[in-house]
Amino acid sequence: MKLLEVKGLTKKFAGLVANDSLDLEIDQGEIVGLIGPNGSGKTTFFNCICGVYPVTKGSVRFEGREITNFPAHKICKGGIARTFQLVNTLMNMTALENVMVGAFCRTTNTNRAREIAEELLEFSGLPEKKDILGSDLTIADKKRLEVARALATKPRLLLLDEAMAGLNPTEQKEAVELIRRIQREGITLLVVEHVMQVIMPLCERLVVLDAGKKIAADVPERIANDERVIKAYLGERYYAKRATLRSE
Amino acid sequence: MKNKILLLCMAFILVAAFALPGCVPEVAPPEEEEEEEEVVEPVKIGAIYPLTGPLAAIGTEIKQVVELAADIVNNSYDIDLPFARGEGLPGLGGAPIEVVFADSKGSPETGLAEAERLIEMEGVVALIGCYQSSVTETASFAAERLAIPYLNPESTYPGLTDRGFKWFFRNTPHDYTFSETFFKFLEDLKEKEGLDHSEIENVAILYEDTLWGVGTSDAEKDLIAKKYPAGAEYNIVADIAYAHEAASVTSEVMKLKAANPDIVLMASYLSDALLFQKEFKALDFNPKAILAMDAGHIHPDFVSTLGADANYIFTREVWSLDLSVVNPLIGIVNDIYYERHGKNMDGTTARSFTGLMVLADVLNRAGSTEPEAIREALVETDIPPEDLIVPWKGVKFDETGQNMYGEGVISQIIDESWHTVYPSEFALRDWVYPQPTWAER
Amino acid sequence: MGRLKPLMVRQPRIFWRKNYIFALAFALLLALPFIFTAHFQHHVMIKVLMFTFLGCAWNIIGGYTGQVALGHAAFFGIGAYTSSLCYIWFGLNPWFGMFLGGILAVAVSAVINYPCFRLHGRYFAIATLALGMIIRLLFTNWRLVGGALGVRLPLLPESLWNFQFHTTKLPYYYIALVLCALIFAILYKIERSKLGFYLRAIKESEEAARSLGIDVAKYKLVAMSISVFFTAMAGTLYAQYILYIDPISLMPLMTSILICVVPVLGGAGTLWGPALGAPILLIAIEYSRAWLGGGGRGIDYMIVGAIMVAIIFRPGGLTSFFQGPRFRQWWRRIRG
Amino acid sequence: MSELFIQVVIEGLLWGAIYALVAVGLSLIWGVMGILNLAHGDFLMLGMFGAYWLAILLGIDPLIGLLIVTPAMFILGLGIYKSLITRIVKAPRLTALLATFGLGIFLRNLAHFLWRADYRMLGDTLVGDRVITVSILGGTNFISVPKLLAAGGSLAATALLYWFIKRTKTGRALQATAMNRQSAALMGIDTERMYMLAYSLGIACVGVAGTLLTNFFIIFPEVGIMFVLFALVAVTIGGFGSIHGALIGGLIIGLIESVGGFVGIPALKQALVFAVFVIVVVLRPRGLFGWAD
Repeated sequence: MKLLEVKGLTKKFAGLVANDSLDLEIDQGEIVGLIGPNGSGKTTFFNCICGVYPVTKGSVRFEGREITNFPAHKICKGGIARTFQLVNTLMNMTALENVMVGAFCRTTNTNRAREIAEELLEFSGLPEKKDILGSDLTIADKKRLEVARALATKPRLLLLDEAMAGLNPTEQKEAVELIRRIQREGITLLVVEHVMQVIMPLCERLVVLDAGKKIAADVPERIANDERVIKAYLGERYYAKRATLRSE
Repeated sequence: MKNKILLLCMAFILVAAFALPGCVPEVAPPEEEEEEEEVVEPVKIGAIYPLTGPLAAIGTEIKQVVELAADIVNNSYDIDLPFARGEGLPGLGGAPIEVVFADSKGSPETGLAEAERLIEMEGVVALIGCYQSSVTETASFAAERLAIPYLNPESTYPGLTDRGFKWFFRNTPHDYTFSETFFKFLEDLKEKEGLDHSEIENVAILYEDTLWGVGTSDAEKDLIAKKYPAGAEYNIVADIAYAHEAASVTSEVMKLKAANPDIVLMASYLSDALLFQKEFKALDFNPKAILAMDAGHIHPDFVSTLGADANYIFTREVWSLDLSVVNPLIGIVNDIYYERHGKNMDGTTARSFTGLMVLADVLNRAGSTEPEAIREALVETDIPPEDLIVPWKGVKFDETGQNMYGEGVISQIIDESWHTVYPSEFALRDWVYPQPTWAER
Repeated sequence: MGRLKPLMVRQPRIFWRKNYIFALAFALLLALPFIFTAHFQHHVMIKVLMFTFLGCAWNIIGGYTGQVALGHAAFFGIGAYTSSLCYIWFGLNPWFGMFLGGILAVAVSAVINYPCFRLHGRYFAIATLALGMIIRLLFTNWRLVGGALGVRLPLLPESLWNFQFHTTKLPYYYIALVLCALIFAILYKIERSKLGFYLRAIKESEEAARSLGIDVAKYKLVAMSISVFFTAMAGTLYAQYILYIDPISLMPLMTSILICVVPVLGGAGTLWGPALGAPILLIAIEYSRAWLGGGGRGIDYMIVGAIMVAIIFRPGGLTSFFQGPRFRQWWRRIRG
Repeated sequence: MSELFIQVVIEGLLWGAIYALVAVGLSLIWGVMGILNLAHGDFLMLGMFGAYWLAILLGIDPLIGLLIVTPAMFILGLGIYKSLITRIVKAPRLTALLATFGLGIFLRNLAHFLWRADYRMLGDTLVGDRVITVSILGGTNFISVPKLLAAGGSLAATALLYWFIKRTKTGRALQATAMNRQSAALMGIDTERMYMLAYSLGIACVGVAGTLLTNFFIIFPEVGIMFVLFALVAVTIGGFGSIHGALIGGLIIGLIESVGGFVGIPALKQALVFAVFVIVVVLRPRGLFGWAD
């Protein structure tokens, strides 16, 4: 049984097809990357899985259970957590409180929630920031906080939406380490990413979207040389140039 | 941590705030009988009226007229009213009256609070007010609890005197009495005009949706159901309550037009009365007569604003300027008022004026500012009609505290002023019936 | 994963000091009506407590959850009407009527407010305002419940059981004080519980809240229900205190607005905000009227209006004065 | 009966246009600045008093007074913006809401303080209370000229404002500011000036409304409350920020009020308007034509 099984997922916005019958399967314990140029429908795909947008057609199954069009909070309860592309930190709450909100998903005890939150802040490398207000954190810390907060809901699948965007190389490296650590905890990850250099070594499989369609799905090495992917990413001209270079 | 300091601060603010009024001089202890000079402590009377808010216009006028009444008592005027010629109240060693005003804002709760404040912190010996029946309800309750006499000169909701209160007295006739006058007048009208029963049969009732308007319409409906007087029959063809804060009254007028009544019985405050009369004209609504329940329709601004368009309205009154022919006091007092405020008095202010004059009489007879003495004097009140500026048979309270001798008259606006047309002993002019249509004016 | 740190070790000295201040303040509140003894002063104190209570109740939906409800006067009225009419019609003791009123208010709010929860910010505010106006107009014209004539409560011998006191206002003051203590205790608990965290999360970002497994509509409903339940309870207190209720003076827009000015002035979404806002606002209202209202020129309302405008100079409310680093430093110094 | 019903519809449309005139300014302020100006009714009151005093003291008829009151209100709006609204814009929404309400209370009682609470009405105006008699479907119907004038003024003001926003450069800058202040600022629009303009224009609109109302309505300090709630409803039904939406919203509630009051219980006609409003807003949270959130 696959952990996540998406079949023929289609999402239309007033005639515009954002996702065109996408299929995706994720196995337990994998890190799968979802890449594609801007506007290719990655975030929409995320939002459809997480119940933010109602799906036009198709089905989503998680651990064999049908979860298509479940409301967002139920999907979270069901074991899928996510982060946001544009950070969505709870600004007037401290870092600790941010994570505690997530922890309350699995416990009603405040002390227990605080314990979980403190553990996760340490896990994600923010232990000394716990009393700082969300609005006062740096962008990198906010992203990390979001991951910690999502982890606090004890997910079995974690969806990361551009967790590296806007980070400097050092911070990116730390983020990669964090993702690896999360995987080691036994959590499956679906990572949307724009920064190719980071995602290539990290993921076991890559899925490439372009204009709402899946154009490739394979191991990173092969994706890097896939002509459709290069075309989609870099445009026809670049591909042509590259082809000439190679033929020489 | 910060919570505690907050608590401290809160406590501090509380203490400071309550301490402040403590610094204000409270009731000065009555000086012992050391009358070296003629310095007599004034007698304080509390007056609660809506001085701000939607009814502020009327409240302010009442305040002015009560000040005038106090002035007449306190200073020497050459008028045939009790206490006018002398200064102060002889029964209290020439003590002047000091009226302490308070603002009810038209809210029963505020009326209650202000009554308590006036009694305890200002040391008033009696209260008058509060115009609106709902406020009188609670303010008089405060007075009852604190055992201070309360004289109500202008609230007409009948239920106020049903409460078995010991300290509550009402000077004005109430809505039931007034409504009876309406129907007696209609009988008289039919008889004098030689009208058949069917010619005044369909009645529309139009009233604003607060305590006063609803109470009035209830009295009217009750009387119609009882076939008052003597088997008179009326059909209620429209029973329309309207929201007092609505800007547009056209749908109400259209409903009236659809019902096509002979007579419209109205209960409106000034702003609505003005709006309705304007719309009646604009939409060409022509009943045979409009009978109004004082308030808006007796206010001087009703005529001064509408001019000739205000004509032919019948209104229940307790006072009318033209009655000065019968009772010259009316003209004299009104002249003084007009001189000071550039306006004529009306039935409301005349009643408030009477209220304070009655209280002056009571205090004088009580000869003391002890509440019990004042109450006894109130019970024994028996003021003859010639001492009043309203056409009543006098002032005398029954066991519920209601003035038994209060009466209403009916006046009609003709040539842009009010003329008493009923009862016949006060009538100085014939009525105009039916009212001409708007096209004929 | 990381080792747990012990939670907030309480040092006995601070603990003692904390309770000392608290006890002192509470003793002061208990003694206050004996320091200032006039009925009017008692009236002001009762109003301050009542609005503290109402402000706290509003704070749950408006402050913590960030849903600006502008129709709370209607629920205040429903509470007052329910207990009064239940007594008159069925002879039900007002103390039970108080809870019945709360339950009825919750039921009404669940029906009419639930559809509004999908509205955001100002739309929610205006929709609740309109609903409040509708309820008021219905009560004004509903003859079964007295309509515009209102309801006059029958006078009973004074006793705690009857919830009526005629010779003194002290019991009303202490009842209001107990209610305030109750709501403070409840809010204190809520602030530290899952519910409190969820409500604050909803205020910050509904999208994030949903992604963290929070059923936003459900928690808004819970917050609204708690809020209107207490608001209705205050309505019963008011009815038993004034002993005469009518829709026009019980449920005006002004009351709805005042209910939310109290916590906003003190600091919306803070525990102590209403306790700070209510004394300042209500004392300003009552005493400016007492001193200036008799002149009949509206100066007292001008002051109230100015206070409401003045909030923009300190949008965080008065409690924000006590939250800056400078204040904390100062506090640490005096604490030694 | 059909005669009466047509009259009811006519009245509904006339009143609707009048509500719309109050609503247009409110909508503009909301659309551009995101502020719910609860003091709007009290500015209407100031406009009415302005026209009233011009007529009483200087003998200037409201129709001519329009040319004085409108710019005067524009300047007043400017002054209020500079002194208060700049701060209100930056404050959190709830605080801003209460602050404008407080400003309304202040203005209302200032008017009370300055001019007393008396109900006033202008007697002899150029329009007077003329009535046009028209015949529709065989019945006789009446159209009050002062109301017609106010309704016409409403349509004209709405059209003018619409033209200004859609067709002029400044208007488009205003629209851009409404959509996104930051982006507008990046494109070189002086958004502070746009805010000031929007607020002052909104207040000027209500000056027009106030002046035209003095022809047939009573004037007193509390008069604004009668209009502001309906204007608020009209704006929300039409969609915040939409000028023609406010007009249509106004007409809709005018009709509901008039027809509902005629057919149903008059005392509940306002409740009916509010109920329709709640239903519309729940079904279509952005109103019918909204472009701003």
